Amino acid sequence: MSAMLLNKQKWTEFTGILSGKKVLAPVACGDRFRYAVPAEGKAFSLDFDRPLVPPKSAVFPQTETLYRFQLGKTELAAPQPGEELILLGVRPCDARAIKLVEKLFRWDVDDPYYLRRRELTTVVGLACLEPGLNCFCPSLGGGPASTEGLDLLMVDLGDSYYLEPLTDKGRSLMDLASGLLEEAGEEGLQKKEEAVRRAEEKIRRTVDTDGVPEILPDLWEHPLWQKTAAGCLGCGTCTYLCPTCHCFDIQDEIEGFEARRCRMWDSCMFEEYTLHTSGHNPRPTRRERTRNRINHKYSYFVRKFNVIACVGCGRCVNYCPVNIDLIETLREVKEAQ
Amino acid sequence: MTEKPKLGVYICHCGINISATVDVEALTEYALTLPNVKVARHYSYMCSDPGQLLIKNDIKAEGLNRIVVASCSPRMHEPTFRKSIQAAGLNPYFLEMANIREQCSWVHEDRTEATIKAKKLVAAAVAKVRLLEPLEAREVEAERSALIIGAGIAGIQAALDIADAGFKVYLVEKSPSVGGRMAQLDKTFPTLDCSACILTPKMVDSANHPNIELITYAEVEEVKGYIGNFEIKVRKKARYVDFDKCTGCGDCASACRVANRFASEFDEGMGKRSAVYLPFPQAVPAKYTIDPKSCLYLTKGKCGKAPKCAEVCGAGAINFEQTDELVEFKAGAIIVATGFDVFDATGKPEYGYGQYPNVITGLEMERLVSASGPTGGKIKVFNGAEEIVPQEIAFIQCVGSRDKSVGVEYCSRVCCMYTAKQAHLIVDKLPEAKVRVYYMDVRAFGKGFEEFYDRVRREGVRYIRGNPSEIFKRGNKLVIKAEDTLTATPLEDEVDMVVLAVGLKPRSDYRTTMELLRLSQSPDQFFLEAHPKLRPVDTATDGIFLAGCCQGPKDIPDTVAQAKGAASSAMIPLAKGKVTIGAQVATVFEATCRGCGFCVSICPYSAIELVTVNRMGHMIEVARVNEALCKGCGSCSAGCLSDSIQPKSFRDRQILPQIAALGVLR
Amino acid sequence: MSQQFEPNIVAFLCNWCSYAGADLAGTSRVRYPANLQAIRVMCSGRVNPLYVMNALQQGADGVLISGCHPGDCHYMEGNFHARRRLGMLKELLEFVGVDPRRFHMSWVSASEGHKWKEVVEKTVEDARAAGPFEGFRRRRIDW
Amino acid sequence: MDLDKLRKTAAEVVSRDDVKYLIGWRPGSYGYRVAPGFVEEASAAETLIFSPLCTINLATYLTLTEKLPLPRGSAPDQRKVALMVKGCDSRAVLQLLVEKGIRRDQVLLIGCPCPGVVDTALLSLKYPETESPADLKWNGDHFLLRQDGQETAIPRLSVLAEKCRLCRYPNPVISDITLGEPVEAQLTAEDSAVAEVEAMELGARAAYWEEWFSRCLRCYACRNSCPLCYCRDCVLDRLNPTWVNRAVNFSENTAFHVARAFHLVGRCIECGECERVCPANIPLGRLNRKLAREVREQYGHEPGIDPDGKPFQAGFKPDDPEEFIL
Repeated sequence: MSAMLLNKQKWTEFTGILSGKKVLAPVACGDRFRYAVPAEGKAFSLDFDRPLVPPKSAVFPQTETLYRFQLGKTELAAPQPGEELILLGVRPCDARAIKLVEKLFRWDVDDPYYLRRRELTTVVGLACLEPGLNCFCPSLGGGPASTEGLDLLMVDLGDSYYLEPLTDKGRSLMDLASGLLEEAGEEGLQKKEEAVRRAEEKIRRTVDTDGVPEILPDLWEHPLWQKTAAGCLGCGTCTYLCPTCHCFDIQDEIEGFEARRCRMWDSCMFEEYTLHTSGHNPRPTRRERTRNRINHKYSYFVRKFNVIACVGCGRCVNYCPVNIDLIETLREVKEAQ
Repeated sequence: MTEKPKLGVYICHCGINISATVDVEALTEYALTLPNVKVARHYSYMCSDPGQLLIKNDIKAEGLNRIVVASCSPRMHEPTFRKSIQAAGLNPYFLEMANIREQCSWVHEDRTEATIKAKKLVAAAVAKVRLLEPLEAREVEAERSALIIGAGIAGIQAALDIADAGFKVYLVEKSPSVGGRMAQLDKTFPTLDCSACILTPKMVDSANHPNIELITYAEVEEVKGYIGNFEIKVRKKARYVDFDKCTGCGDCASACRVANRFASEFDEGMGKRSAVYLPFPQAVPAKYTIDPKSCLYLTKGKCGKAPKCAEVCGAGAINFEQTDELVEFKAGAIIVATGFDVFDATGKPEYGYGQYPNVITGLEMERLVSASGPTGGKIKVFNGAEEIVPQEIAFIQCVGSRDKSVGVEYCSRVCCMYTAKQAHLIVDKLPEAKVRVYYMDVRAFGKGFEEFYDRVRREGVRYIRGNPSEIFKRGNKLVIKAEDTLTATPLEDEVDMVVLAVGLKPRSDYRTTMELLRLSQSPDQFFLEAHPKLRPVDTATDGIFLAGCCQGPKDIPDTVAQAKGAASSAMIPLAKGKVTIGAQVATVFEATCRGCGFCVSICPYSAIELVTVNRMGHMIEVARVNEALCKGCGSCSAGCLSDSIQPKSFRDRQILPQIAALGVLR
Repeated sequence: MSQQFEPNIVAFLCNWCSYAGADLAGTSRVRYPANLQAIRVMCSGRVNPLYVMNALQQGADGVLISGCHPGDCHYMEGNFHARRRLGMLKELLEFVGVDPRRFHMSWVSASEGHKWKEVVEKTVEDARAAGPFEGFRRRRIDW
Repeated sequence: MDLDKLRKTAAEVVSRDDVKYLIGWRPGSYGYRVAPGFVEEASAAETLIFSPLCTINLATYLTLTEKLPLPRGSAPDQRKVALMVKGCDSRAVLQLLVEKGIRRDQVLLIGCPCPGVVDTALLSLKYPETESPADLKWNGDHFLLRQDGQETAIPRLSVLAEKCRLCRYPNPVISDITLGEPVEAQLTAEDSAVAEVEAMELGARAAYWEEWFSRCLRCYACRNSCPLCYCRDCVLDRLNPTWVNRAVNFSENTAFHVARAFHLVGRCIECGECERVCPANIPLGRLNRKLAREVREQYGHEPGIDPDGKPFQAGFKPDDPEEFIL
């Protein structure tokens, strides 16, 4: 199937086709949006601002039970595989991030939890026609309508959505709705490209990543880390909101005589992230932690997977309570060369 | 410590006390499903010898290392089972009891409900016992000496008792002489024996006793440590008179350039003394002291050409170069006998004290009637500028007692009787005088008190029930405005002298003592005893005891009785030479302690202090527990924001699983 | 017949007064509901207010803390500390929407076996009226 | 405030031998952001500002600095940290002193009387941010916004931070150097936000907080930004015992927030940082202000005011309220 158009008047019908499936879509939550199952009777809407928490949480939940057990016993019970899931309204940057993170979960061993969820999930993207103040995805090889990691891309053309299938999962979803769609044709394609081009022009902030992975190891003891870290509160905002951050911790939780082992997001900005049982901490201060965050994204990940683990979504810049600005830091890295 | 827990759960039938209501068999089966439970048994009387043997045998045969006994209250048999598991080689603190009798079978009827509850209680005990730690009670050596603060009758008596028992006593007195308030009194009620006559021999004994080191004109400056091991610093103030050289002849006092110019403290300001003085003729030690606040040489740096006292002193004892001296010693116990002050009658301005010289306090009256007093025992007062022998005399009781308007709610216990005594003495000395007593209630509760009160009334002293509202001057008479509440008659009574029966108050410097020893106060501001009924001489801090009026108003016999009680309590650690330190005490995890000192403020026993430690080159403060002082209440722990201080056996990590075990069975 | 909801109540009793009072209730064969299980602590001052939150999280429908009457504390001041801490906790829990009937505090002396019975009855009755605690109970959430 | 004077003072202060560095505010990288400025040299004092955008409570940084092991024989740097403080910030410092979190000789305080800062989120909602740093000034009952060469007068109350509407201590309660003139404390408005929650039915209140706490990410920004959450090892991070599971869900999140709020009882100085930094916009200020109000009204205690006061949680009064006791 080629690119199609969905008239916005048929949106309700389109969402009706999805009923019966588990769909996560952006839901307003105060003045923030988050991915959630819309409340009973509420329609899905694609009229939203960039959600606070990236949709990586759908495939890599913040807390995930690995198995359960009884104290004093040895039997384990692992949870059943989850259900099929449609992720609606995913920004291209976040979709790229899911694809990037997958590299980690496919590395040395295949992670059954992540990959199973990934397999069950259809990612429907929506091109980002109103980029935010701190968006810089083009600097990282993405763009307002980047398709990497998406099964289906949607572009808002005003009175209709442009639907571009990218994978079999995407195509089968479009097949379900084929009765509602019409060929996009050349005109549709042009309108789409025009919209995307306008969006690209709106992006203000840029990062020059050229050579950064190579420079970083040489800046190991550079004062810029101390300077960046001085104001850092050591909270997990930047990492928890980052679509590519994927560090996790595994903990046992006990209630009464029952327990579960679970995996939960961790953050390299926390002191106990690398705290050893002995009390020794190889990253004892915020300087080392701040340095790690940048290095992991812009150096270690590159060495291992040949791609920068940052998609330029701008969340860390938007939400840092003390204005630690990744873009500034990268500029300083370049300048320090 | 790292040994994996192996639990035994022992369920008692208590005859049928438990088994009639709780299904002990089902309970036993349930216990076996709980984590780490290796053995679970039920038996008719777990506390019996065969019952205990059952446990002991299992510990040996099955290698059990934690025991749960589900039976009666731990308040009943915890010591029993601790002993028995200890006999089997286990640490006695590896025991937890589930109270399925007092708090289960005896209070519930429904067998199903009671069994469910018993299961929860056993589950909670299992949850906790798995995480208990081995503990040990310790003994430390005790210093065989006592410190007594205050050498009034209470301090002297306690010192003599302890010294007679063969222990060293440090008796520290703030003023230049021992004797305290009792030395100021004339006669004592109700027997009328002379206060000085019965006191002075004891004063002399306290100075001469080989086991007593009397330190007068000195103040305790620092007390550290705990029962058995108090470390004490005392500041001996400079007397400017060489203690060893002074013969007590008194030449200096007569020669003093400002002789008899200063109000005598001993005579309540009614008599005068010199700058160099002996507080009173019978003072012990009979050594003169120069008051640095009144001495010309010490205040102005100059006294004529040369100080006269030094010139006349044949012994050459005057030494203006003398300085304060610090004495340090250790003591195993401390008795606080700091006494009292009397109520400041200017606090009741309506009575005109301080305004009219013929309105005086009861304590001033003592000095007035005393043969050794400023008037040689003659009762005379100034009425304006004129000295008179009063003929119309009124006493007003409860001045600064039982009076919320001045913040004193308590009864001072001695004023009724000292008023009766003083009334008697006046009648005795001035047979023509007319004496009346304004009172609220007369409290004559002690041995011989009521009889004495009766005698005084028969001697013609008139008791008028009514609280005077005002005293003012009319002509050369004082007028008391009052109402006789028995006849509901308002009256204006013209008199020559008024004696205010002032009540007893905590000493004005009580706060210093309180902070020094971290004592507590009762609402009346006197020092608080550990228990009002059963530990009336103890304080919250082990090894510190109270005697006399510092704990609350009392008369001489009560003071002496309490002093003797305090002495015998203080002698327990002294006689044993050892003190036992409880095992279930708080302990600090210094790595997480932030040194805020919340626990230090919270601890009622001053068992916690902040110490500076070197943490990788940084000097930081952390809390440290003195295990000898800690009672294991755990209040510190609940107030610690970083959970760094924890009472052993009641740690958060031991209690939280208990909560969880009770919750999951909902 | 509808089954009556039986609340699960966790109580923290000080060793010297309230636990002894509860023992006395037993010795006096006083009858009271079986919904409440006591955890013995040395002093009500030992009760970390967060125990209350933890108990609610772990399946309690109600929590009771009982200590000596003011002025009677075996450790002199522990109950005063407990009173201040738990008074503030009560404000906090109520503000976040926990039914105030789920949390009680009492003074029960070693001689008040009958008062103990009344306290238990009141606590159970209140928790029953408040119903099963779901709120932030752990098991309500995927656990 | 006179910025020249501020910068001159700052330059003098950092030039002192007994001062390690100064922490003040500097313009952020874009829009309405302001960042903490760490000034070690007099020349860098030029970057400092004080404006209605200076919301950050810098007192937090006093306890944030890690104490690394020192080489044997070397002494720790005993020089002072100079800190710029608004009224609320100074209360945090005072409370830290009362709790021995810091020592008086470790800090040099530059007091900045504060007519109230803005709610940056509200401001950017009403007047969108741009990528260039904006300038905001106090001007009577208005704020003057200068952004990309344009000047806008914004009615003060429309963007004033909630905590500032309720501020009772706009002037530093403790400082070594005070800049500018004292600000008059306004008549305290009723805390309508707290009252709104109080007025809810119990069930609605539970639902209200469930809605909010469910969104919590447990990023710990609230805790870390709080000047009075400075335990070396927070109990809520600890595993033995586990007070709060690390799992992120409504139950654990509630436990976390209840515990956090409780630990601040009688300690919170109402600077509002927890609420400001929360990426999920959870109204944590309401929680803290409610408790602060109860402590004030029921117990007559206000933290961060009395340098000789006893910490609220470390004491009691025999006549503390006890109406709630059966």
